[in-house]
Amino acid sequence: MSDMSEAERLVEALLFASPEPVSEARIQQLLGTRAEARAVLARLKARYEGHGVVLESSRAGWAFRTAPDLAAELAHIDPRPRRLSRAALETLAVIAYKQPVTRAEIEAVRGVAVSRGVLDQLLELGLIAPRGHKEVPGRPVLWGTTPRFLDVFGLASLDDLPRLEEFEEGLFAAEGAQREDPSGA
Amino acid sequence: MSDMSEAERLVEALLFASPEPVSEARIQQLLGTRAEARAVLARLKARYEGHGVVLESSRAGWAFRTAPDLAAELAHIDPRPRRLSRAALETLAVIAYKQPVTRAEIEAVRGVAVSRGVLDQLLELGLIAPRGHKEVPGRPVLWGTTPRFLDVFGLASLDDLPRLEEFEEGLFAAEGAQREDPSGA
Amino acid sequence: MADGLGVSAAEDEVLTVAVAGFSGPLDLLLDLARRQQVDLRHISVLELVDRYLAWLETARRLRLALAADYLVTAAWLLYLKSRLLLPPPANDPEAAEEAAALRGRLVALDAIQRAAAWLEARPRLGRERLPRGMRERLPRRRTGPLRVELAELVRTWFHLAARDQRSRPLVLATSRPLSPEEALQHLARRLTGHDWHELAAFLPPLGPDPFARRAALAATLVAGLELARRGEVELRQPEPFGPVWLRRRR
Repeated sequence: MSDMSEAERLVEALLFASPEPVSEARIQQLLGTRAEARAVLARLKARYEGHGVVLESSRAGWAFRTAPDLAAELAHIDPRPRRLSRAALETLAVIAYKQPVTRAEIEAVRGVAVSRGVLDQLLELGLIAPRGHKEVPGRPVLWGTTPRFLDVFGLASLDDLPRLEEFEEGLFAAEGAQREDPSGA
Repeated sequence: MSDMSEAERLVEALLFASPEPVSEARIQQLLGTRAEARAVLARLKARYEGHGVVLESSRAGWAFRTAPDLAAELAHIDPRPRRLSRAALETLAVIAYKQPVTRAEIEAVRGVAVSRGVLDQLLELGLIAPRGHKEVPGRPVLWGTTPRFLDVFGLASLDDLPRLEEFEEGLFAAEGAQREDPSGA
Repeated sequence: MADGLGVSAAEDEVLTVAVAGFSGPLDLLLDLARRQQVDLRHISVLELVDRYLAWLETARRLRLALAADYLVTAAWLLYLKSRLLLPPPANDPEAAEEAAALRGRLVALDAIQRAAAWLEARPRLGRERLPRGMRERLPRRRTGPLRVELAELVRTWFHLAARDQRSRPLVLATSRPLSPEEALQHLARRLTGHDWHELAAFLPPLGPDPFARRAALAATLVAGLELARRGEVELRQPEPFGPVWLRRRR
């Protein structure tokens, strides 16, 4: 089924079994005078073009790698329920209550920078979406929540989001006193 | 350079990236309804015939391995000696042929006590595993071989083991002379 | 291998013991039996007993330390031999059965040893057949359901809002532009003599940030204009977009 030379077979096996990338010099050493490493590597690389595995060379040497375009499909599927990180939850809360809002405004409320990853995560989950640009220098993106956000949190509309005032003397006051002022009194 | 289908590329990449053999069921799961795992594996196996790396299958699953004929040239990659002692090999042979089998039964065949070390070594190598208890006084552990045993010794299934009678048959002299150390005679 | 040494003379047998080491009396018996060069199922047990005793005698002469079971086996073999040799009608049918059982055990052990040798000769994983050497880490795709609660979101917002009202967190400015007031003070301090100087020469020490530098330059220009308005300095710019020069008025 194959027209592979012995040299090519040997190099293929060597690169497959080696725990690290292999230098061309090392490959030439294995081949001895039987063949020229560079030529063998070129043939082998061409042979694997279009495969699910590709032959790559880097400064470290030559190695087989799975084709990058397959990474997503090969990903280990982790079916455990996901929770939002504290940063994501805070960011989402600011967007929900202050929308439409720029990243800088979110940062002002949270008091810390909002990493790109957090916004990406919320975007990917379909909880937020861009809502145009704010007409100030730099025209930053304005963020808002999506219908999916309402779905996920079981809200009929954004008006159903509890307002701070509604809780002012209730639950929150008690909780706040308890939480905010450990040094107090 | 290649006429590979996406399904074949995907299976190739998965098998390359997996340290352990992958079951056909797992491969079918990856492919979903796009293709039939068995057919894709057959094509892939044929494609690699004559290569320095070949596609193997056993009860343990499917895996790429270097072609056995290149062993001598690749010996330097992992120079750790992987010798099984004669006692370990004989014990393994008894377990392979007589499984499930108790330690006492192994000892009866070999005419000598089986040291704890030998069983530990085989266990540690993943070649044998307990298979319940024999319902006799003392309820001794029954031992059997694992899928890894098949993988390690390049057997598709236990049916690939020659029948024990084949080893018994024929005149000892002829076979024995062939097998024994040439320095003998 | 233990059974690999063809041995005929006593001296060679010493070698066998010393080099190979049998794994027990049955293994030794099998080795001796193989030397009869006949099918193990038809081996002469009498001859085998003699060979075993001869081997043991050699070992004893050479003061080799032997495990006790070799001697126990020797005693059993001697007894078996004596029963096998009884003439009819006194002969012992059980002795014949025991001899047959011994042959059976030798056949079984022989088969297992051959099976072990067959396994040993298989192209073994990690020896003749190598697995992929490199460990590739496949990415992880999280597919589980999103677990969130409205209460958690609301609580988070309330805490943020409360923090916003009561105590804004201290924000440390990493780079703050130079204010015109600061530029004015700085410029006033640095103005000595009555020579023309480029405006840029009056900038305070700045980091590498180009925006901070431009902001500081702008603030210093404003400061210069303010001083000119007060009649304390003169400014000029010989060419459009060129450097601005400044000197203290006489």
